Amino acid sequence: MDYTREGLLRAYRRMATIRQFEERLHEEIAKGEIPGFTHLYCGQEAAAVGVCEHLDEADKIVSTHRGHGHCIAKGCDVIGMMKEIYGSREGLCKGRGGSMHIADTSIGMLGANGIVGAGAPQAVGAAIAAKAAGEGKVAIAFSGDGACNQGTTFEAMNMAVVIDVPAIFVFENNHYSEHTGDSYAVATGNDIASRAEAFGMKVWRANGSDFHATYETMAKLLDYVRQTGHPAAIELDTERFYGHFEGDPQRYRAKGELDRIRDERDALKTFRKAPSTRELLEEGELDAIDKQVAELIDRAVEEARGAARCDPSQIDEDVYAAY
Amino acid sequence: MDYTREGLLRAYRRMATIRQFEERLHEEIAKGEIPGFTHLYCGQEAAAVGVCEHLDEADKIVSTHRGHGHCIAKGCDVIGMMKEIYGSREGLCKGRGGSMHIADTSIGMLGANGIVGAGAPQAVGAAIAAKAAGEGKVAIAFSGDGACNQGTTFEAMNMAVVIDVPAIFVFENNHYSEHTGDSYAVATGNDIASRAEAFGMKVWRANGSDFHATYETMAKLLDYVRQTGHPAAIELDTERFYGHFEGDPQRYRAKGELDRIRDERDALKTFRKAPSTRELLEEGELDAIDKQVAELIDRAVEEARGAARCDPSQIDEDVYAAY
Amino acid sequence: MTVMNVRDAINQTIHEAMERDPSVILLGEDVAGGAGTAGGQEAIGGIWGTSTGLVGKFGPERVIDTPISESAIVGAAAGAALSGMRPIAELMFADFIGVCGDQLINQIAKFRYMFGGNARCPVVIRLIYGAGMNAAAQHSQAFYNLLTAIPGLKVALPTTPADAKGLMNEALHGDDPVMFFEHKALYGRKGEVPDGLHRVPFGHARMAREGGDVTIVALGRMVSFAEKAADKLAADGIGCDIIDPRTTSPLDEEAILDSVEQTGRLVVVDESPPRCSVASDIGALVAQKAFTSLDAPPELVTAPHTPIPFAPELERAYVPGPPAIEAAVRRTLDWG
Amino acid sequence: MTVMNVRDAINQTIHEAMERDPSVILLGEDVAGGAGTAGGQEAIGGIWGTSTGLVGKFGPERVIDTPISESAIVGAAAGAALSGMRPIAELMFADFIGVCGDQLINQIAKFRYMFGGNARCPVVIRLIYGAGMNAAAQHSQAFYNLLTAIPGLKVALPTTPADAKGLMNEALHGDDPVMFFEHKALYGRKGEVPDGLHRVPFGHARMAREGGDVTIVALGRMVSFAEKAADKLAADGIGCDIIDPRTTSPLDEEAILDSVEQTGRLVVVDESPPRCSVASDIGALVAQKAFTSLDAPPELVTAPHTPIPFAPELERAYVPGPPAIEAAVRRTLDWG
Ligand SMILES: Cc1ncc(C[n+]2csc(CCOP(=O)(O)OP(=O)(O)O)c2C)c(N)n1
Ligand SMILES: Cc1ncc(C[n+]2csc(CCOP(=O)(O)OP(=O)(O)O)c2C)c(N)n1
Ligand SMILES: [Mg+2]
Ligand SMILES: [Mg+2]
Repeated sequence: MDYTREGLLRAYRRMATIRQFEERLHEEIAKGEIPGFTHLYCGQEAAAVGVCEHLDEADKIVSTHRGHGHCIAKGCDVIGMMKEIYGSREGLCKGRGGSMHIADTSIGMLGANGIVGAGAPQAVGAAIAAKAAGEGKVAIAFSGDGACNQGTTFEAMNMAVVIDVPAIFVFENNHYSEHTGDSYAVATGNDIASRAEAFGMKVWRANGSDFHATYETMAKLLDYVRQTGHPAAIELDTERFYGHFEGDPQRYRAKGELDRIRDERDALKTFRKAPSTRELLEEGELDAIDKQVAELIDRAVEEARGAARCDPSQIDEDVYAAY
Repeated sequence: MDYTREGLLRAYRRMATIRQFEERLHEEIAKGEIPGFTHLYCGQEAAAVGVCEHLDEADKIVSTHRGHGHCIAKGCDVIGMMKEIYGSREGLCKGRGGSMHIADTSIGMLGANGIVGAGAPQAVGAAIAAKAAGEGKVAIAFSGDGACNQGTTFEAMNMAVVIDVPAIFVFENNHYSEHTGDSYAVATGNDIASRAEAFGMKVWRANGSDFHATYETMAKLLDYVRQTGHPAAIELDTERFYGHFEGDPQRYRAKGELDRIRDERDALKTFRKAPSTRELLEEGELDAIDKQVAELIDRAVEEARGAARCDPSQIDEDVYAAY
Repeated sequence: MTVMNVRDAINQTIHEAMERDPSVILLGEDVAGGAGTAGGQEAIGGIWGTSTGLVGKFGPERVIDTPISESAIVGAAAGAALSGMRPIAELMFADFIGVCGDQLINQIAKFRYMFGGNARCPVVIRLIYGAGMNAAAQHSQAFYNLLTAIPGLKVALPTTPADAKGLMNEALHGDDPVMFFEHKALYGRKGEVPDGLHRVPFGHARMAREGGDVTIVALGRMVSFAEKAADKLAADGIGCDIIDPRTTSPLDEEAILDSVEQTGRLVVVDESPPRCSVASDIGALVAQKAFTSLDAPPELVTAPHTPIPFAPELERAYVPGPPAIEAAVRRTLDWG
Repeated sequence: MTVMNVRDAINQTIHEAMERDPSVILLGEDVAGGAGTAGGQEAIGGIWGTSTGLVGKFGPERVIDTPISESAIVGAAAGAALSGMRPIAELMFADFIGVCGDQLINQIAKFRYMFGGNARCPVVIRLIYGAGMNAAAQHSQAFYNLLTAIPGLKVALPTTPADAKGLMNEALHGDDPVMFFEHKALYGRKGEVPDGLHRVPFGHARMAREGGDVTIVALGRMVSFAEKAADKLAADGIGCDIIDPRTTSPLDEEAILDSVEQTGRLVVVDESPPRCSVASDIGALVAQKAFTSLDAPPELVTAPHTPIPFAPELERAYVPGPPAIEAAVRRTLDWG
């Protein structure tokens, strides 16, 4: 794979942004600053970024309850996101959605979603639109190992093959759905890709904690989908660093599991070690990005804290376009 | 396979009963005698009977909108069914269910169902009960090639494997879901069994228009399920002789298709030709059964015509056990 | 003006919309019909006859036969709409909202709001509903109350061919999701239909009749039963206002309240069971907002609190009919 | 009597039921918790803490962790019930009824009726509901109206620990399907709970307070808000009857009508949006059956016709609170 300096720097910046966004949320949530349920994406950065670095704004993605990473990878405004999560009127969704419902349809981010499995059929619809437009665009549904058991996900895969649209099912297997292990809930042990295959789709697998691996595999997948117009699926093996939601004591994990994951499966560390990174980039450049991102996140939190709060009188705005 | 005379006679009688029940309904519906939507099972007799001949009343089945055959095969009272379909108060369900909602839970027939795909999860629940009872009983969900695309069916298969219960998924592939072909709507061409396999189930396939083939394959499947307690699936290749519902002009069929099917894929004809039949039974015995069944069906129609009609004052009976 | 029935009015409206606007697509089970068969697509054109001829004209990429997967059908419509299209999705029976409820109530109803106005989801979900064909408990229900309850959805239930066209066109021009309820027993009903791009605004009731003595608000098929009852009552010199709300969300409160202010009597006729129904919704509305005008308690003529029975004798007793409406009108007039 | 909170009352009741009756099973996502993990089952015991300790005592064959497949969860409960068991199934959030709606509204609600009385389906579906945790539009809804509308279902919404136990026990002894709504914000609420097999019959309201001037019917969490409002009003010498229906199907019409006959004033407080709500249902009921007693229009204090917003300022405005209730009571007293 031919990487460019710019491409790698951009990818790293995106991953670092996700990481720091989430680490910071973790802190602020612990302080009680942030309302609602928050599901952190930390640990899965390579998955979102490895997929979305191939996309432009006309390609669509549909996300999950654990959506911050997908949003950032697809290009959502980070400060707008932070304000949203703080419940500000200035948030990307005017404070009405919060962590679980961030969207920016103008850049092809069709929404995080609080209902597990709801997104997959929506990606099929976005793929119908992509096919109609006829410009080789695609629509991607991110789903977890838990979501792959929801009927909607199966229906979506079947329908995508039947009506033959460029929908892509990205399964991020982080090995847990809430407190349940994938080896239990996914009937075929922890093999999700083979299910997609049973619908007649071409499937790929990759290490979703490794940007390069994900990015390169997605390149092949996207070549295939953009050229044939057929759907496809990929299973990404990855890890989440925090609990299912903030506050989860993670008693279901093995002793030492989190340490091992953080040690061996950290997308940012892995990125730095990759041959192409070492060839094209200096460590110092990445350190500098880390610092810039830290500043951005500081600013985001600061702005979010000071941003305008919602006014109860606006509660019934945007229920309808016209009523 | 060792067949007994009694077993074969019983199976033939069941199949002939289904056939004549349905042929007669077809006539009576054409005359306008019967209210509502009716989906005839004709052509698929070997499937229902080949499966249910292995069961006793403690084994459960869950059926579909095309349920008459399953009901008869499981032992529902044929006259009660006819009365039900005529909408009589004396019907098996007091005239409140009609063709699409015949049930007799006392003999393990948990219901026909108007909602495609609704039955499969219910069979998983019945299998939970079977497992709890610990007597090697099973629960069977009949589904069509159309129903295999419904999310509930996938969820049920996955869950049956995950919680490891003796649920059996019988897919009767009659190649059409209403007016749509299985080669279109089932993403994997017309292979349903491979989907079940993708959930980690053991699967079988058989000619569902051939009693002996179905019965023998089910024997193996049931040996496996009753012994291991694991779920399993079977795909039965079969045909429906009439339209999706009564009144369907079947314009989606190829020229001559129906003639060919009736000629080559008739379960009753095939039964008569089978070596074990010829060995153990006389043609005359089967002819005699045909005649007895004809009398039964005549009587059923006659009784149904004369049976008590529903009284509007009874409309709110049995909504609740107590309210 | 052309005389046609509701079925053809819907068919024509979809034809015209697809011609006019390339972003309009239709998806559902057998909406083309015959996909993957030797007979070929367009073998049927929708089991209700409302999509006849469409696939032949617009092709299978715009008239999409789907597997039996209602959640995926509605979900795909949602995703296509978020991506700029105007999908029409058909649920062959409204009873199937249970199968795809989440996409209706948690997805398309809420996108615009949750996303802070930064999304549009203009889907039209066609729901074929209603009793009268002895189709029993799972194929006959009038579920408009369940969707009227959901903020973010609009709910239309046309009763005339002209309104079927006008409300469908309106739905296809707005930017909101519309639940479009089509009563199976009304498909054959004939009437004059304006040619061209006829639109009927949502939230504007149709005065089906003016009479002045009693206000009858009737929903869907109940309008014609109310008319029958009113004919009888007219013979006794009793004049009924009959209001066909046409949409239950938004609801034309003004038309109802104005009429009740004149008549002082309200009868609501609704094919759904009574609890949390549109009938109770309108009954409560009038009790709240026209309290002083009411000269008698509101009469709610609904189906009973039972599933829908199969037997013809029972189904007839289930569906509110002209005699029940007539009796309710007389009760409200005789009251006090 | 023991003092405990609603969470523990539910936990204890399920413990006792499973001990008493081997046909009682519990299934849902993470109801044991930790299946297939190194930490092992019972790692959690339900994210709400209501099933703590169960899997340890009754094993994974009776306390069943399921995949994320709500239709299969409810469907399996239905099938097990038809086969003689008494399953309790948990929907982690009531908002998920959209995902499994068919099994609720077309299956378990209708078996007994469709099958002519020849089936029993005694499932208890636990639905954790309600706003107050800033969980936004898809995790906060009060959907009891949608299920109250369905003939064949019973709907319970306990507000006290004693009623949580009593109604759950009643559900587990009856032969009908029960939708058991548990408000997340009430789990911590404490109260005295009778020991042993305490049962509370369905369709019998609890008089939370007697006051005589105004009838307040309050649902779920709204009962405590009504009590707060009533405290304030009491200071001005205004006495409120507060009725907690405890079940909306069946509904204790008599308790409501008796009170209104005395007070002549009705305020209904409901956490759902207004349309086709239990509030409108009760409003219409009273308008029909206590017409002459009513001295003022019924006041319905509900959430607005909007999805549930995330921002705390908006969620607070969404949920009806004591000030809105107080204002409604004053309006109804000042009326005319
Ligand atoms: C329909 C539905 N069921 C259950 C839930 C509760 N829930 C939220 S996230 C989650 C686990 C999802 O697991 P997975 O798909 O693996 O995603 P992950 O959390 O690992 O990112 C569950 C059960 C939900 N939000 N929606
Ligand atoms: C949820 C749902 N969707 C659609 C229908 C309408 N419908 C009834 S039967 C049927 C086709 C079923 O096909 P299949 O499963 O192959 O069974 P067959 O009719 O061939 O026996 C359809 C679409 C329904 N009853 N329920
Ligand atoms: Mg996961
Ligand atoms: Mg079929």
